[in-house]
Amino acid sequence: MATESRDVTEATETERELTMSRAMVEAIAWEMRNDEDVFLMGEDVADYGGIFSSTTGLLDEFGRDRVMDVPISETAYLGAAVGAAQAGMRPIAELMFVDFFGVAMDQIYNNMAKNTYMSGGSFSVPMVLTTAVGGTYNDAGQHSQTLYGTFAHLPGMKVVVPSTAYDAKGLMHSAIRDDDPVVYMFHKRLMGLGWMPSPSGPKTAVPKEDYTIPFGEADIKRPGDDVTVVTLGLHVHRALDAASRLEDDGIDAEVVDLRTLVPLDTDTILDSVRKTGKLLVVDEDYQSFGVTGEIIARAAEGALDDLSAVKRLAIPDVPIPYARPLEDEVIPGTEGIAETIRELHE
Amino acid sequence: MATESRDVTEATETERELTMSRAMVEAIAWEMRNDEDVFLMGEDVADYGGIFSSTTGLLDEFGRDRVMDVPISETAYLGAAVGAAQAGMRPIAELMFVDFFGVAMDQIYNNMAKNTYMSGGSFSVPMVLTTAVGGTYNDAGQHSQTLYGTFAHLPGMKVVVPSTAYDAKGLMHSAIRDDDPVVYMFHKRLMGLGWMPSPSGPKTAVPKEDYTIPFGEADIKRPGDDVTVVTLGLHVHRALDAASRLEDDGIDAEVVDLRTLVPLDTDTILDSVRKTGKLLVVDEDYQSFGVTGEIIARAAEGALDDLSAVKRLAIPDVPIPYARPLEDEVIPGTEGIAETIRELHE
Amino acid sequence: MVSVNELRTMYEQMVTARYYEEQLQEEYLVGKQPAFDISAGPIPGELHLAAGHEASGAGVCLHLRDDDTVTAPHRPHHVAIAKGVDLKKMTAEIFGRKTGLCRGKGGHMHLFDPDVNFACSGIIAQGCPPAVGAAMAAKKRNTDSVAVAFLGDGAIDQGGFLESLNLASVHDLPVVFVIEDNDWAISMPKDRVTDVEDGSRRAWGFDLPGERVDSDDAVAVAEAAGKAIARARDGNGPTLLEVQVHRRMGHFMGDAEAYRPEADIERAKQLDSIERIADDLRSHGVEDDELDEIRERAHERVDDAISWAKEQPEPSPEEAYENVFTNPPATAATDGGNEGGD
Amino acid sequence: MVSVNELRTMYEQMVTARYYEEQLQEEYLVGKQPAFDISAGPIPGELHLAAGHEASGAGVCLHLRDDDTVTAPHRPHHVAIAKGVDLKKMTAEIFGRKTGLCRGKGGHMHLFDPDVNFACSGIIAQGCPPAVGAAMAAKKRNTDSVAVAFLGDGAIDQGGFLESLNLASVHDLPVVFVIEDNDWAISMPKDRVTDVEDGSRRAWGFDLPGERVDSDDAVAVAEAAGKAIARARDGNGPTLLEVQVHRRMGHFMGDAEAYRPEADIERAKQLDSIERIADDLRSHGVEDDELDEIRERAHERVDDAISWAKEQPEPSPEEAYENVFTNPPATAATDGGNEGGD
Ligand SMILES: Cc1ncc(C[n+]2csc(CCOP(=O)(O)OP(=O)(O)O)c2C)c(N)n1
Ligand SMILES: Cc1ncc(C[n+]2csc(CCOP(=O)(O)OP(=O)(O)O)c2C)c(N)n1
Ligand SMILES: [Mg+2]
Ligand SMILES: [Mg+2]
Repeated sequence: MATESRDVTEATETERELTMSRAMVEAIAWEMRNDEDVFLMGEDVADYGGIFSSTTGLLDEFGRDRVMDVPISETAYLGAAVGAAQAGMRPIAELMFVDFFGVAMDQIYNNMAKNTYMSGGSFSVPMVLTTAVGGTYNDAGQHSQTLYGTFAHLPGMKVVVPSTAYDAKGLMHSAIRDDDPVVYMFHKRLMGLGWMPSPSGPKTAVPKEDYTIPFGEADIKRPGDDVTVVTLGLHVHRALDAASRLEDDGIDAEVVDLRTLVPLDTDTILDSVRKTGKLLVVDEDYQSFGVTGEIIARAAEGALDDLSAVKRLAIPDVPIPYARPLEDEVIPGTEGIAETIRELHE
Repeated sequence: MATESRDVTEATETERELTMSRAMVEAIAWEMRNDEDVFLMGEDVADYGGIFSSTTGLLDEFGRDRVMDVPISETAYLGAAVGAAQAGMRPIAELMFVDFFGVAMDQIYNNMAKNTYMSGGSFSVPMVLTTAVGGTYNDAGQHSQTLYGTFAHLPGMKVVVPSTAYDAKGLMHSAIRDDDPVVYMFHKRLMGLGWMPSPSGPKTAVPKEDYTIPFGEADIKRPGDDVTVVTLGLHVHRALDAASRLEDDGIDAEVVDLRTLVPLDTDTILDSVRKTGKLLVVDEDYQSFGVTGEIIARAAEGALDDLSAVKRLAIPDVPIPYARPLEDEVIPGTEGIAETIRELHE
Repeated sequence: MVSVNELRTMYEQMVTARYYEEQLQEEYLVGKQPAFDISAGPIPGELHLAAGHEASGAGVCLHLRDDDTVTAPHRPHHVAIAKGVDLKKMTAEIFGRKTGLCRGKGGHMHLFDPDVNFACSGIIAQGCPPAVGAAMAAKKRNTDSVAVAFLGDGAIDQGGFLESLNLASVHDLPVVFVIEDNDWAISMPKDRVTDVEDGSRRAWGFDLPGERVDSDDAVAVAEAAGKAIARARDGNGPTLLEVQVHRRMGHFMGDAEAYRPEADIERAKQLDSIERIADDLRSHGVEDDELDEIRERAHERVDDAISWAKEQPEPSPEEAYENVFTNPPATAATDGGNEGGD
Repeated sequence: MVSVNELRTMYEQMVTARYYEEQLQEEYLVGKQPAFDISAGPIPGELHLAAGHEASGAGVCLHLRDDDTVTAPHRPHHVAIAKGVDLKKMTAEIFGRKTGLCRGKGGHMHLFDPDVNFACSGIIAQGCPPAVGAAMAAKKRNTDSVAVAFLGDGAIDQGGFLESLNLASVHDLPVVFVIEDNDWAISMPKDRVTDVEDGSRRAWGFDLPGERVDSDDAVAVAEAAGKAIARARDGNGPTLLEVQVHRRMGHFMGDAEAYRPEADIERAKQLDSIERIADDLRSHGVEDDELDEIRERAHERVDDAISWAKEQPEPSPEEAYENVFTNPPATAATDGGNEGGD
């Protein structure tokens, strides 16, 4: 029936180039080896190794007590992670698709995110909530969202969105070591799964040793002088593609990868916008009341006089549709990004 | 023990001036009288008449079959409202505080909001989700939020936020008659409760007959030429107060009451901004990735050249704290609004 | 007691469903071989096939009318077929076509057919509350319609199901919950995640009758479901049923089931509810010729539906902006429209 | 068997809790009379008093150590007191003071005391999962600590509680769930919203022991809780307890209870667990003098806590920006800071 198991990531390691999935798992394994308090909970994280290979191999090394399959009770097990974190452990809990947040949002935002504040700092909630985000494989409206804005809007959680293997590993080390709740949103299309081929960008060289990437530092993935493109996750790669297509036309786009939404690196955005005067925000979340609005607002607050044009591309306030022509229409594509950069440049 | 029952609204009706609570209930009663398919579900909506008097008197007129107290099972009863609506009824379901959305968000946004789209229009979900929002009485982080941005961000729901009795009634008629799910967010402080005195603005003259207010039409509550203040809910009144304080200083602020977030009346915002060149957005939701960012982004997209300054006031990305000096600090106040308008005017 | 004619009906639905899944499996792999790529081929996205679940769909829906509501989970085809969902439009939907049930917007986990009051949701247990709501509507309107919510064994640990038991019970609503117990929730065996072997045991604590049908014998299912649905229709309230079924395929297409003992896979294939009901029919004197005829008719219907679906046009990109609302606002809320596809 | 000393302990905690609620009631009404204005006076916000619930807090916490975790719901004071939460800091918190347990950020529904592992949440049933998590941590670390989650009768219909029963049961975690059944959920009588009279009945479907203590006899509570907590501590898994208590006051301050039959209010006042335990003590030979002494000591402690709290400074406005994170980011995420208060 099946031609390949879904839980197999690409096996070749050419000179320590890793897929994003491998890089994530490597960081988790390192932390689990070095800190007995780190453990993992989620649906199908044990034998299956995570539907999107976010936990491959961990069961074998760490056993069922530290790599726990849990009932399909997101409220109970995410809330249990909060309780265990408050008791001093450092749980990593996986929400299989971010689209399922609605069954457990109270634990996420009223307990996980707020208990530190509401306790006046006497409790900490050092946990990582990992979750798969994104579309491009026609899984329709309940399995294709990113919901970046939804999580970034509510205070008390740090929100991380890696776009490469290098970033994924460093950000995971930081997330696990952080004393605060971190929502770690990995894009399925970037994981390097055999059954869902990634674009070429996310697989990168990754140091063997552990390292951290501080939260709140956006990364300029491509410097440029003409137009600023602020984006994250999958769309870093689409923006990079679009930028390189425009090179021949003499348009030099700068691509800023936010990497973390909370904290948000406003300075890097403003510096870039002051230089180029033109801002395009590209996002795979719903357009209104989300990431694109916030980035544009920060630019307008901080650099209004330097700003000569702004545009945004995001999901146009419709649920993500199933059929390919429909999904392609609503998720910003390389072509659309290139076109919009060109418009801004004119 | 108690000096007054919480469920008593102000009794006097001077020439058909109504409190917002009375106006809401009047619209609901009218629709229930005229359409057998309209019924009401919620916690403490029957004998108690709604903790914030959103259903006072309805049990007496319509009986327990149409005014139903329900178990503290928001997922079950909000989902049941979706099912009943899909079966052709027109339920009104109350979520006591919007802060509780996290226990039932899946039904709200994956079923209520999306089923119309995901069914390609073959199903409709004509229901109204009523919910109390807002702070100012020191009820802390799990009972004081507005979450305007959270709901407006996710597509498929119309989002309504009345600021006066007149608007409350007209918007409620529209909400119940609408074939789509409407989230009707009423601010506790505006309801005219005896035990939580309102400012003077929300109690207005209200026609006896039924009338509708179309969604997507912002209301200019105070015209002005110097600075545009875009806001909603409680803060319409704070902005009006601020504006009248500034009159003597010769500053003429325009106050735009959004009234509905989805659909959003971009045209009225742009017209105002083109006139004044200066935009202040005031919101009682968290600042980042929410309403303020969206309004500024729309202004920047549509009227960048006319825009000489933008500012925003909202909850500064902290959970709402309990103690009065802390809550006062984070909820934008009249003084702060006036000051910021003055800064913009300079 | 189940009549011969009812056996025939169930048999037909079961062979339709089984053959449908087999054909879909082939169609799904088009473009995905030799390397499995979920986003390649005419049917992308996830696909959860229900081979081995047929007795539950057929046995329950045998007692249902078009005006009764059914909600199904992510593994919905056998239930949809037994409930009488339009097979052509359903197939077109799975192929993402414009004339599909949902105009290509829903796909296989989100099939909606208002003509027979069928809907499904990809979120675990979240079809339960809407089924309770449909039952509530029926009761308020004094009709004798009922509602049935199907869910998996993995779903019985989810709040949405558990809360629904109470709401249905306290209002004595005409709804039946049917747990399809296939022993697995993706890679998780039941005993790793759920504290009881028999899910119907949950009923006691919510004061409604609970019953488990210990095999996927369609007759046993039909009898238990018949009682439960009659109880609901007569105004006597909800019931919780659990039916033992078998997962003959991976959780979704592309699942190589590395986690699953070979013996368990074999066992699931051996316990074939379709062979059993065929034997039942034979023991009632139905000839093999007639069984063949039924089967051929079913296959033809499926083949027709699939070829019809494949001929259907895809939706045009602009349609993505339609149907967010039944009553779209005059002011375009979604004026940010995102023209550029890739 | 409960010893006389244990009776003394419980009595002291119960009279402390009762007197505390009475004093808070008075303090809360300061500035709110004659017209009740929720936002006036030194203690604004909602206030849910637990007079009539004391036997449950005292009887359960009798068996708990500081390293055991307790989560409580919106009506937490009697539990907090019995668990040994710092009374002064707790009171300061309720008065919204800088030296309160939570620096004035949490208030009466959100009391956190890490020294005795106490926390509460204002969202129905949502303290259950964190209690399960604390129990999970204890088990992983091989300590013999346990966790107890308190909840109301209205909370047993909420998914967060029901899911917790399964998670605790399937992992045999050292956690006890205690339902405080006061017959009401705000204005809703139990039989209007919940399908069973005895909430502990829910346990059966989740394969854990369930027991109901049919009165708020502190001794009966202590015995049942003792068994359950010992079971948890010995590694034998979770238990569900229900305790009948009584709501002697409105749901929250300002609730005139118009919906509640006069007789029910009277009954709640008559059934006084404190008088009962005093009688128990007397029947064990404890003299009235000693009871008076205990009561006076308790009253003094409460009076001290309240006067201390009232002298404490309020937090300064800038503190609103602190404690969002334990490890605040270098880049200010919240750079939008909102200076202007009203
Ligand atoms: C709330 C939620 N959590 C997790 C998932 C992911 N998921 C999809 S199917 C499935 C397993 C379901 O098992 P079961 O209910 O037994 O149904 P089966 O697939 O065996 O038919 C899971 C965990 C989901 N769709 N929704
Ligand atoms: C999820 C959620 N829904 C509703 C509420 C509002 N609410 C607060 S207390 C309460 C009643 C609780 O009743 P019960 O659990 O019996 O506790 P009691 O107040 O009787 O002690 C309700 C509905 C809430 N806090 N959280
Ligand atoms: Mg299963
Ligand atoms: Mg109660």
